[in-house]
Amino acid sequence: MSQKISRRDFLKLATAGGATAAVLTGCGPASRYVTREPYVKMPEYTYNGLSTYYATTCRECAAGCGLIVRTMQGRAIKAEGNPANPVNLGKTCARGQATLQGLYNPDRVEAPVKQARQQALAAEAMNWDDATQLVADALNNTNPAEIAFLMGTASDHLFDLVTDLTNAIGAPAPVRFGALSMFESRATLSKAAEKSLGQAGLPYFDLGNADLVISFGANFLETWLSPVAYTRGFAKMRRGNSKKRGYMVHFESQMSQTAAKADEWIPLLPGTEGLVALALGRLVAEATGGSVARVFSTVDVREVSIQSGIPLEQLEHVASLIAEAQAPLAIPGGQALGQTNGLANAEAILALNALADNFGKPGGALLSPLAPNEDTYHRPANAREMKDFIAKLNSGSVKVLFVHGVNPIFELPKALGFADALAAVPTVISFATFPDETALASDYIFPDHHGLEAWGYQRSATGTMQSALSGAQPVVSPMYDTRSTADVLIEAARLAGGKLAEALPFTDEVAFIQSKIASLIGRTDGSFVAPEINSFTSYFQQHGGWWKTAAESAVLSAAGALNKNLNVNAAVFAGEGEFFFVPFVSPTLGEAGANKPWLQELPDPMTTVMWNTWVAINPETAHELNLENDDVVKVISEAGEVEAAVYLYPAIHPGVIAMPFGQGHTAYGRFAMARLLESRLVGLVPRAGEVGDPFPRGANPADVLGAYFNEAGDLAFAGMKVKIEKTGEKQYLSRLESRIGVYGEGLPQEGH
Amino acid sequence: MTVDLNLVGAKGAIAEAAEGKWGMSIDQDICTGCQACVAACAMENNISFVGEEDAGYGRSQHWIRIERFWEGAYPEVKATPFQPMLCQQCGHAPCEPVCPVFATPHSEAEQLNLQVYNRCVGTRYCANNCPYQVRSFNWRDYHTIPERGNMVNGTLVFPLHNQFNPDVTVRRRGVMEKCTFCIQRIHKAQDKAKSEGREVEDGEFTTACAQACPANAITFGRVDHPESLVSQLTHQKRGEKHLEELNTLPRVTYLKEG
Amino acid sequence: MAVASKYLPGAKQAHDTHHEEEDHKQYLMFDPKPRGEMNAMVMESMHTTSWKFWVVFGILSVIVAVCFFYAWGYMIAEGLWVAGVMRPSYWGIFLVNTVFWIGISHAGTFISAILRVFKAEFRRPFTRAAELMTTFGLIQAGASIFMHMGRVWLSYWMFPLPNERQLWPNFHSPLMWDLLAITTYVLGSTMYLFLPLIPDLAMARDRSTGWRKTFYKILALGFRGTEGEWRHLITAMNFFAFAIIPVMFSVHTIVSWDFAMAMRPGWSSTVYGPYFVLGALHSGMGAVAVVLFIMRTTMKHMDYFIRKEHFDALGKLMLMVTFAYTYFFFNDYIVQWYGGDVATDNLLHWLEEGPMAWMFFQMVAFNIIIPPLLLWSKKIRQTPWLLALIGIMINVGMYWERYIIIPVTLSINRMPFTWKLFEPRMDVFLTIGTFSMFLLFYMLASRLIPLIPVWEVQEGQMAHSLRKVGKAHVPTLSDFE
Amino acid sequence: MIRKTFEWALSPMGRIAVLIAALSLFSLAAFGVYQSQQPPEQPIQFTHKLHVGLGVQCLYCHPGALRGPSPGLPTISKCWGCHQQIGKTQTSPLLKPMVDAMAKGEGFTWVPVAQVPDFVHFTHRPHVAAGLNCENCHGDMTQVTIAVNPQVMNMGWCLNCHKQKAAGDEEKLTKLTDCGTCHY
Repeated sequence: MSQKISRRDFLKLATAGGATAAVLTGCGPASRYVTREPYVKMPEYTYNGLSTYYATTCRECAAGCGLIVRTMQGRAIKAEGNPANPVNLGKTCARGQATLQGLYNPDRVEAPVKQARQQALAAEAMNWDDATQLVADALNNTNPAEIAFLMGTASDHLFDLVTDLTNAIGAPAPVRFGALSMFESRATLSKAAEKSLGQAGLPYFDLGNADLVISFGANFLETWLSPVAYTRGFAKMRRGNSKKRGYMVHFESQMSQTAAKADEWIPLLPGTEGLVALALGRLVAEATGGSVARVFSTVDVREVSIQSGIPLEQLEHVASLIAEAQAPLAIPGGQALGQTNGLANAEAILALNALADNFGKPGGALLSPLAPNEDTYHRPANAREMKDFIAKLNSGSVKVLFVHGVNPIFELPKALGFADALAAVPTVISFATFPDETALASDYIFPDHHGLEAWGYQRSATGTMQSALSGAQPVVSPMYDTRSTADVLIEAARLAGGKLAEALPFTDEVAFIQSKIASLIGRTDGSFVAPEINSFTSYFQQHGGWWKTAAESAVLSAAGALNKNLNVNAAVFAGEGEFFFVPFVSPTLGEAGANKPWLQELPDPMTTVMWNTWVAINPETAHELNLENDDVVKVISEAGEVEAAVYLYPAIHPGVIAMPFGQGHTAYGRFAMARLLESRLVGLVPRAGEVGDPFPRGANPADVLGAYFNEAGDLAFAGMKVKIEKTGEKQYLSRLESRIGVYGEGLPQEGH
Repeated sequence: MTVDLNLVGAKGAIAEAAEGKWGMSIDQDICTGCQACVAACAMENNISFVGEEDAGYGRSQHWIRIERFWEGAYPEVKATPFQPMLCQQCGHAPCEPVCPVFATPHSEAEQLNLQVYNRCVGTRYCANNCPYQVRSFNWRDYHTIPERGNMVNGTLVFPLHNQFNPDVTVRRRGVMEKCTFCIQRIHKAQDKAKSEGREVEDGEFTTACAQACPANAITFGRVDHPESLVSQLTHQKRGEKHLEELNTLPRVTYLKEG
Repeated sequence: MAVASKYLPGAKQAHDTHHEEEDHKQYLMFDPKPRGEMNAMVMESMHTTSWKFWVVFGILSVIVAVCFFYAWGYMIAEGLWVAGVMRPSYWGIFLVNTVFWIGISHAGTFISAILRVFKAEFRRPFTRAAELMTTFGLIQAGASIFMHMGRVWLSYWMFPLPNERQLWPNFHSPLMWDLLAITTYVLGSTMYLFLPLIPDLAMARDRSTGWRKTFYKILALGFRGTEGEWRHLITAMNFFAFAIIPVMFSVHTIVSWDFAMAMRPGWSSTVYGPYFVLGALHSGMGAVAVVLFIMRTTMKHMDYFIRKEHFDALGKLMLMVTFAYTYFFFNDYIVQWYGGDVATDNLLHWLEEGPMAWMFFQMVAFNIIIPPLLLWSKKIRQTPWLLALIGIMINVGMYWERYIIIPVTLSINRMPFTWKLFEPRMDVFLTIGTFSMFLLFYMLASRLIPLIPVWEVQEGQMAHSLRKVGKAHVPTLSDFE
Repeated sequence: MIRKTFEWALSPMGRIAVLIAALSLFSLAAFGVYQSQQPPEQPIQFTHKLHVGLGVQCLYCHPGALRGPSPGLPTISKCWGCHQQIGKTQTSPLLKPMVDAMAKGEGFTWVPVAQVPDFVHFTHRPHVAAGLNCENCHGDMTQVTIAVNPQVMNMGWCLNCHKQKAAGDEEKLTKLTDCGTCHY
């Protein structure tokens, strides 16, 4: 008669097949009766048919934006920004919006499994007692020096817990890493801050109060550091100041989304950003009539113009803009730092700020404050440190490797050889929520909760000058038989006893978190005041964290940045190819968005490509190479090769090809992978295999990156030269835009 | 204030009188094209994703899309300002009269173009007649494509369905859909205000896209209240409406550069 | 009263009386056969079924089962996803088929009603064939409309049925006008097919046995051929002949309004009404030529009824319609082109230089340029297979015309960001299914219904005679109605 | 001729055959309608009659009706709150499922009777606020054991009432008959 649907299944957020039918009766014939099961005991804050809202933290990247999640009858319905959180002030990016698609992703690791390093997710579940015992044994029976922890970029409670644990037993400190931090060149920024601003840390550029922004490759509107905060700053710069509309100039070899918002996009050859900055500094100094500071004195403007490919007049024009601006601001980032001379570039660009004398001032270069319970700035590992870490793995001196929140097999350049190094580690335990490449290559997966099911806190690294700690709490009860990694470690430590148990004397994760935020109790300079731990914790949950009400300000001196000799050497490019290779993080997918179907379906802002990877190439160049849209080309560097379809991109330097990072997964669930379809009518490449066979969706540009670093140890990801080869195949790229309307495709002449 | 457009005729100088109730302004100067609004809209309104093949064939279900064109050639090439395009909730909508079954009626109460999913029979005339091309059709039951579910004890289970917003109908195949100006939020806010015995205040609630927009480029509110933020933005000099010459009386104002 | 026949070559001055009479023998009206013999011929043509017929019939049945019923069922179950429709071409081949079949259906009414009203004598042997095309074409048109709908199982909502929701269909919508017009047309044309059929059914009833006798008995409604019955029948036919002409004009005008009322570049054109009507006649005439050719070549005794004179007359009619069509074609395109509206400019640019330009120019050639060049020649007009070929060509051209008007024009709109070219998918199968079904119906009808309106031919032959005026034989028509 | 075809129906046996055919068709339809109107099976034969008779207010067990869209079904702990003090609870065979469920900490699977399809966004709050009493729509619960709908809850029924309530008030009528009030 009717499909039996129980509300409890909704509650468990789980698995009732009937749920589908109930919601989907939407416009179809509704079955006459559906059944409902009320709560056995209603949570006191819940009303029937009314939503409950929980404040938590977005875990899609390390920026630490606050979220408010709307839940209804135990299901999470919608994630929105937390208006109180100073990092995002109620806003989110697309990835934050789609975070629920991770929570309810059909490809989650549903129970602890013994993986035994196989290709697909193992079917046999373990129970958590055995799993916890296994962790306890691993911690207990292994020489502490031979234990290693690899974690995600975010500086969160788990990092603190693992740090406490490793400190207690004398194991090496946990290593934090992520593809985003790699492409953001955080180490370079920190080092440059140390050299120019006099203090290590993440610089923060106060866009909102500037009236002229000169960005050198910084893709701050896409994924860079804290895109939501920077977008807010950008909007304020443009429209927020009643006096004048802010002006923006962007130097980059391809027109990124950020460049597209600039009033002037000036293409240049990769690696010459620092020189251009110096040349601009010299021109500005000359134009304003002052003496040319030491840092700019050695540069030859004419030479820079030739090297970078920017006409002299254009440099002079930009210099005049700077000279006339009230509050100019130069931002180093993106591919300007991902060069062998990246650090020098960063310093040169910061020197421009020094010239404008805006260090530590509104509209200038600032230093992000430390989070409330942070003593020093812990930056994530740079690529060179990762290389050392891999060497350590290879040497066999690591017996047990714990991996949480990062997928290095996918995220690290293949040339670094992480996948092979993993083979040298006897026991690899992954705490992955999703069956990603690294998890599948592990011995065990002890799945952590999804971020929305978990407790925690996260330090906001940058994006606000208010020192902020963003709190996280479960908004729904766990979907599957997963367990919080913090709980697993605490329990394992208790089982192991001894020093371990002493280091983590907590009943559970929440107790640990309380111990870490206890230092804030009674502080009056924050978003709330609470006298004791229980009320503090509940306020912490309710507000979504704790932050200072006032912005921090550090007095920074510009002298160090100007009065020095700065040698910006020519960037060194690896490989013999004819094209500079510029990978960039896909603005919609980020490093880990590929398994969320709606992120896949979001068109890339610039190319409007969905669900795939493309190789952006200048139409003129393509014409010379006899390439057309959708031709599959092989991109070959000395480190490797990938195949992807060509997109004739009108706004890219003719000598440069660009590829987005984020696709090309060989695991990570059905949406990150493509499947052979029965219908082959749109001209996708026919592939061998059975219908339904998965194969990588798109390609991963990290596969062609070599192990080259800049002076600060960050990866010189834009420091490769590649050649391209036509394969003769076609891969129809799904674009939202009309090829006819936008490019005049199919019509005799371009345009119309 | 109600204007019967059928009586006044399509070509009268009624634009001002028919300004409508709810309106939106989109500042193209600060829109960064980041797609947050697109994602937010999809999450709020149970919009289905269609997969690579169908998305490439113009069947994507986006209720809001961000348009971008090119001007000039390298190196003087410029991308035109990102232009979010969504249902303009026309006061004199071309989609409305053509529906044979009144599935696209005009809401006299809210001055919106409604789409009544359960009444729609799928002639797609409205979508054809929409000069903004912002309507999307459910070409199949995208939500229940078997590959999107998991087999659990012999039943097909779709974990993604847990996310469905209960305030918005889930559409099945053969039904037209489009941006509703988040009418569920309008109703909720009105209901709340009414229960508290007051009027809905400006900024008390907003649409999912405006809520998400990191640049605050989208503003939503009452265009018939001169003191509301959206009214003030709308009446700026740089405000422009799309295809106004067709006398559709769009309710979305685009603020241009400059 | 005797008047000079309108279609015969006139009172040609001739000297050899004998030869003159032989000459006139080539005209059906002057080559009478006894009624019994003629009736037997028609019955025989209906009964003589070769194995080839059954082979074709079998193949068509399989195609209809697979491409029509199975494919449609699959499409209903899966959604329109399997067809080629998408943004911006929300309308695709199904509506092309609809317009095409409605166009085909116009031939029947035109030939049967208008020519009857104007007493064009050459119409007599093939009115039935044309009227059958009307009815069967409309069935396909109707089916195509329903195929097009996203939720066809709710299509009854388009009818003004009383319901508890207090909802009516939207009479503002051109689709509603369409529905009403097409329904009227289906009913009217079916009646109009049936009325002239009654005497022939009665004739068949009297000459059959077994189940056929029962079949004809029921259908013939007891027609005995009495004076009174004839009088009533003729009155009814005249009534319907006059009534259906405005319906015919209105139905395609209203179909054209589906497009002309819409706010699309290229569609919103005031000339669409007559343009569509002429287009319909254009394709309809072509289709009649094809059908006549097939009848003549495949069915027994048909060369007696369908003669060169008929092809000649049809050819002239086609020529005339071509010119009229041409006039409206240029009225549509030139006016739009001259308007210089950006959206329309984009569209014309797309049509003339885009990937579907071949179709556009083929359409112009097939519909406008080639037909008059060929139809000018009497020799070609009188060669049945050539005329049939021209008919096929015109129909291909007209199909292209509708294809261009619907999916190709829809590719271009006022939002260049969404432009996209339509790609047919499973709709192709359904189109094949529709065409096969039409043919299948026709084949079935040819076995069950006298395709030649015998009584009309006999009536014509009785009315026509040669009279000797001086030395010449003058064809005359006595009007005994 | 037609007369001939149907001659058989005029014979006495023919008439009876026609009658039988018509009757069986009718009864089949009646059976179908009856089937569709049967109240669903509930886990407990809950007597609304008794509870309302004891003076329990509707909103005590269905409090959501005051606040939002759904009135809600009482949680089993709410049932237990009263029933644990009643001696009969432990002995009555009718209440055994509840006792068992409470012991196991499980809930009941109720079958809601007053249902609207998913594409109707009905909210109780404004209806209650407008002064409607529960029995206006749900019938007199003092008369029934298991709740049954006193009428078909379809759109015509909604509209009739909306029109009545808004009679004479143009603005209210617009609002209450707007498609977008319930369908979105």
